[in-house]
Amino acid sequence: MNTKVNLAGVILNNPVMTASGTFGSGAEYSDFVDLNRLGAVVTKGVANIPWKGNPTPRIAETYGGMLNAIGLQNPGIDVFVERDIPFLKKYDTKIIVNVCGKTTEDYCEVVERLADEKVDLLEINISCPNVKEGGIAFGQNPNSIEQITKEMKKRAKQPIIMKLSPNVTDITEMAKAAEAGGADVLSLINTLTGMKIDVNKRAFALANKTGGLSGPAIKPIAVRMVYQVANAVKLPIIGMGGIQNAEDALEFIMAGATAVSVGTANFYNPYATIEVVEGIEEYLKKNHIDNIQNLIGCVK
Amino acid sequence: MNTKVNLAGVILNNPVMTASGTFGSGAEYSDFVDLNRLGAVVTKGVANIPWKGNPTPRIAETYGGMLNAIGLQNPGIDVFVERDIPFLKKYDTKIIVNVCGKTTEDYCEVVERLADEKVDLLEINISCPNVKEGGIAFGQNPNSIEQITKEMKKRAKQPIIMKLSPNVTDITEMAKAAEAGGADVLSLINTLTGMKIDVNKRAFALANKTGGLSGPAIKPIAVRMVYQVANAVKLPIIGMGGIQNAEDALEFIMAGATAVSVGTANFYNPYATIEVVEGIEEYLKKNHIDNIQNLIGCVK
Amino acid sequence: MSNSKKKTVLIQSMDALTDDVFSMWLKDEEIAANATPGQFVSLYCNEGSRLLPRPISICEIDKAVGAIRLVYRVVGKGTEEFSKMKKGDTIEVMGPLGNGFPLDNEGKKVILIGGGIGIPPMLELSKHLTGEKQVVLGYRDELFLEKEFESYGKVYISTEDGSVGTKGNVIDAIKENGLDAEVIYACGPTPMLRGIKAYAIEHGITAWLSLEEKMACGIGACLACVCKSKEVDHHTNVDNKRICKEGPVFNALEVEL
Amino acid sequence: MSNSKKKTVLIQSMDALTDDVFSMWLKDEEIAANATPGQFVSLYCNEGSRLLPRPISICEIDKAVGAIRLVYRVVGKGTEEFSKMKKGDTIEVMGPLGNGFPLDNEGKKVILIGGGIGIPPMLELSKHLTGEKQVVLGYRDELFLEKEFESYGKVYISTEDGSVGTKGNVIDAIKENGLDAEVIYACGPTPMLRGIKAYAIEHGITAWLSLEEKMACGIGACLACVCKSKEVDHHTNVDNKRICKEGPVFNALEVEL
Ligand SMILES: Cc1cc2nc3c(=O)[nH]c(=O)nc-3n(C[C@H](O)[C@H](O)[C@H](O)COP(=O)(O)OP(=O)(O)OC[C@H]3O[C@@H](n4cnc5c(N)ncnc54)[C@H](O)[C@@H]3O)c2cc1C
Ligand SMILES: Cc1cc2nc3c(=O)[nH]c(=O)nc-3n(C[C@H](O)[C@H](O)[C@H](O)COP(=O)(O)OP(=O)(O)OC[C@H]3O[C@@H](n4cnc5c(N)ncnc54)[C@H](O)[C@@H]3O)c2cc1C
Ligand SMILES: Cc1cc2nc3c(=O)[nH]c(=O)nc-3n(C[C@H](O)[C@H](O)[C@H](O)COP(=O)(O)O)c2cc1C
Ligand SMILES: Cc1cc2nc3c(=O)[nH]c(=O)nc-3n(C[C@H](O)[C@H](O)[C@H](O)COP(=O)(O)O)c2cc1C
Ligand code: FES
Ligand code: FES
Repeated sequence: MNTKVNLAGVILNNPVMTASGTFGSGAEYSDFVDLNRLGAVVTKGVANIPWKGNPTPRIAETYGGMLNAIGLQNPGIDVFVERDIPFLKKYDTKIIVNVCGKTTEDYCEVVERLADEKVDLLEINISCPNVKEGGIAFGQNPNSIEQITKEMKKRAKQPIIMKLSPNVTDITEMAKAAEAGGADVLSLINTLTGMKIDVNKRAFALANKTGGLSGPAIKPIAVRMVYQVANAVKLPIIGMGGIQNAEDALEFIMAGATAVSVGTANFYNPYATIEVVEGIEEYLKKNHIDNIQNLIGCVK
Repeated sequence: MNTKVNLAGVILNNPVMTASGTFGSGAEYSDFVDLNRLGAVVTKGVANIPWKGNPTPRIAETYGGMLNAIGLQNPGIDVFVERDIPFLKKYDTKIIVNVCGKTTEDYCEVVERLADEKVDLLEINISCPNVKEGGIAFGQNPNSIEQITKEMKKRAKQPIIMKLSPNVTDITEMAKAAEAGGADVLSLINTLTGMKIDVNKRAFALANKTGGLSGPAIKPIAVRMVYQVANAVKLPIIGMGGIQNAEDALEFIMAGATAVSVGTANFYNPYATIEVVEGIEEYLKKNHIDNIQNLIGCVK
Repeated sequence: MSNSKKKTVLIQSMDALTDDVFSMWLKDEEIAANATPGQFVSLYCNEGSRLLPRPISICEIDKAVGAIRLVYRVVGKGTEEFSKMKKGDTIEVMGPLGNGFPLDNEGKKVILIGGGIGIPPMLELSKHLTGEKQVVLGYRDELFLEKEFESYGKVYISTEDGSVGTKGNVIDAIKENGLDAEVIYACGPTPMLRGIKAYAIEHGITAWLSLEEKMACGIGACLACVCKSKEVDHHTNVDNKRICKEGPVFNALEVEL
Repeated sequence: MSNSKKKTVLIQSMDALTDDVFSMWLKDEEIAANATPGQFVSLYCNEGSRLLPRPISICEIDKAVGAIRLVYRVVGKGTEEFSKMKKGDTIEVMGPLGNGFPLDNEGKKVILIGGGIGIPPMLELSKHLTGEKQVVLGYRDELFLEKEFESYGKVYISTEDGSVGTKGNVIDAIKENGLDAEVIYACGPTPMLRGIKAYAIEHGITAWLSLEEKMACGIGACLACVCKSKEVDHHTNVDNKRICKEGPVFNALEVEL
């Protein structure tokens, strides 16, 4: 049984990764799961300098999901390189660094700083709905997507994953723009912009007013977008949005994703990633499928 | 205690309405709820001629929500006018007719046909994701929204509600286009396009492949869009998307909705509309608020 | 007002008939009083992530006690949730829904056919028909309910693996046993119903079929559960009939399968 | 590997202390063995629409039996769900989490302050401190747990409505009773903690405060639950500390409230 998948030349032991921002840099969850069993660990978004993030409350529960407005708090690339990369290098898993920035220059700085680090792929987050500058502003316009992708490709030594926002009219347009800019891989979806009001306090549940909706509630939207993008571009896709078990992951794979990320589910089930890995193996065994490759995009 | 609200001059006894397509023309649910208690009944989308709708399966359950691809099956305007309007006229509730079409001419025909009927408002559905022509194609482009709104306004004798699609990058742009076209009221949100794959059958759960996601899962997206639109245009808003109880309804009202529609919740709780009406009354009483007007858009 | 309500009712018993087929009695006088064979109820999950109804046919009606029996197979998360409930628990139910089998058959010779989890509604029906009753039950492998039919008619069995009765499907069993009838009543998977329709037409037999489709409202409002009808339907004004409202039982000639 | 696991544990008891405050004992040897006063656990709902943890402080630890006690107030849907569980049911729990109160106070004179639903963690703490213990408990109206503190220290009470003890808040009770101490330990609503911090600074008292914030992961990975820290935090490299990981107990001087 072969569960290996190929993301722009990087071979993952299996298609199961973590979603950026839901797994720290792996240290906390290494108390619960064996990181060696994961296809890749995707780290929390890191910028050129430390960011404080948004005021609290930063999260709110919603029906079958949650809103977050962390605001990309991060320790900055220096601490990240010194502390988090060496930690992850101890494991037999691929390292994918999620990169954020307020300006194109910020992104460039991080990507350049990582050029000679032993990380496998860079995921460029142009889709965070929770910061005023940067993030989603880049991710809702095909021209700026193509532009920033080109800038990243010029500077990066690792293959580049562009992470797309679902808060758009036509996701395929954004995917094609990233492809045109030279992206190696696409990942989708980031969170959908949402809001919650506490009717007893008559106030927003989040200090930031709006936040990003994630969790099982959004899965049907994510699967649809992965399917659309898989049929619009030639790039491998990392699918995510509400995955909590192997069935969910397989939906994305059958829709056309080469790999999948588990996000919000980690919060309520720290063993979720491993359960997905094992569940996929069981599915392959039960259905006598010897290569996961045969499932990618098999539903047309 | 005053629960009356004003939609373009039409005074509803209370802000609670039904969402189009989830309540038939009221007959079936009149076995469960007293239609006299509802602010308005919004009927299933009706076209100039009968439509067969999509092949089955037309629905699929998702986590905290559902997908539908009914495809706007309807008996056509003639049967609707003969059968459904007289039925609803027996009740002390406002009648809002939801109108669909494949071409602008189709919409015009229905609106003209209704001009002399005793219905209170017309809701123009330019946001159905489940039909190839018409529906959402109109609803994702500001120019065509403005255009079709103008055409409706030219012909309609009743005030016009434009029903917006959430499958857009910037909902305020669409709202402004409808306002520019002369819309009297906006309603949002229609369903979000989604997909479900049955991993055991390795097939789409819906015959139509994609469907519209509705139910509590989408509420945070809907509340956010209502809030954005309320702060971008001057028109009254009918808010909907995942409302299942009075708290949910109040979230929309505090975000800026003048009225609310209960949709998917009817399916699993046929008493949902009445429970929302009663729950809002209780909230007002408990909090000593004598006019619901004071809550509309109170969270800024 | 119709006779249908949504309410919370008491589970009087919950028994496993096979590994994955369960039988439960629900106590509700009103539902029992109004129910007829072939109607169904919508069961609702407690788990809030699962919103839609699980339509389940009424297997038996005890008007004296005021209770109905449901027999269901665990096929997904919802039926799994039900199977873990116990006597004394409560469950949300709406019903009775739809139109059952026509009972005005004046002592005609009939075949009642149940395929797999389509077998349960045949049990109550078999008590209400007055003519000669032949009961054909088709199983994949493990049998259930077959003994309970014996007091109402002669029972013929088919199994896919041939472990009991005719090897094959219900039509094979009918042929092997040379059964004939004036009326057929059937419930089961669509391919089986398709076969029965063809058989009935070929032999000039009236056939009543109970159909199945995914449902959202269960009461005719959402248009999720339609089947194709031969003629334009009175309500929908297109050639679609709502299974939950006009059905689930249709005359084979009314519908396209 | 840390000492924290997520697991399903047995509810040994569930009792109502007031209309809306409940006490439950959870049986788990590992959690009991590892827990210290001031730590908390994450409780999870069975209801699938509610995904996030409900953080609840550990109120008592029975290492002999291998059980922990939680005392919680019903304020929303999650705690309501818990309150309907019964002895013999199971619940999903992760813990122990966070860092408890420092116990190395070498017989110093202390005040333990609990405000409202911040009272429970003080109970276990009161057993572990060796010096003179004054316990100040602030309630809105109805009292709970107050008797259980009596064997560990002298108990002073404040109520907002003045029905018992000092009318006002815990600081009013401290002043009214002229209490002094070398160390304060406190848990309660933020305005109360802010008052205590000011009071402690004014009187040169060391104060340890247990903070609260909405949580998603409970283990330091998501950065949901931060509070402002006086200095740049070692882990985050900004002036934010994670309440679930570096806290919930902080020295009052470390954090901005
Ligand atoms: C009129 C009617 C009568 C029925 N009577 C019985 C019966 O007596 N005993 C029995 O075991 N089964 C019966 N079924 C089938 C039963 O409804 C499904 O097996 C059940 O809904 C599956 O639920 P689940 O959550 O376990 O499966 P899941 O696959 O997890 O369900 C997901 C969704 O699909 C729907 N669904 C799945 N399978 C079916 C199906 N075959 N028909 C309709 N909806 C489906 C569910 O209701 C739910 O909304 C009947 C169906 C209909 C339409
Ligand atoms: C470290 C810590 C220890 C706590 N100890 C106790 C205790 O011993 N006893 C007790 O009764 N309460 C305690 N709380 C508060 C308790 O977590 C909340 O009352 C509870 O989560 C409310 O859940 P709910 O579903 O009933 O309310 P809802 O308002 O429906 O909850 C919605 C969401 O908000 C979160 N939330 C709501 N209120 C709070 C809050 N005050 N703090 C953190 N998250 C919140 C919930 O966890 C959930 O994710 C503690 C909180 C923290 C952070
Ligand atoms: C608390 C939280 C923090 C996140 N932080 C980031 C981030 O730093 N960078 C990023 O690209 N995506 C971030 N995301 C988005 C996730 O990586 C993922 O795209 C999204 O949550 C959908 O997947 P899920 O439903 O499985 O969580 C964050 C999500 C959550 C819930
Ligand atoms: C089964 C179904 C049919 C629908 N049909 C229509 C329709 O005919 N016209 C329309 O404008 N919206 C239609 N909608 C959308 C709803 O009116 C509503 O906008 C949407 O479902 C969100 O609300 P909810 O989450 O409360 O269901 C339909 C929704 C469902 C679930
Ligand atoms: S299930 Fe809604 S019409 Fe049948
Ligand atoms: S709750 Fe995730 S860091 Fe504290």
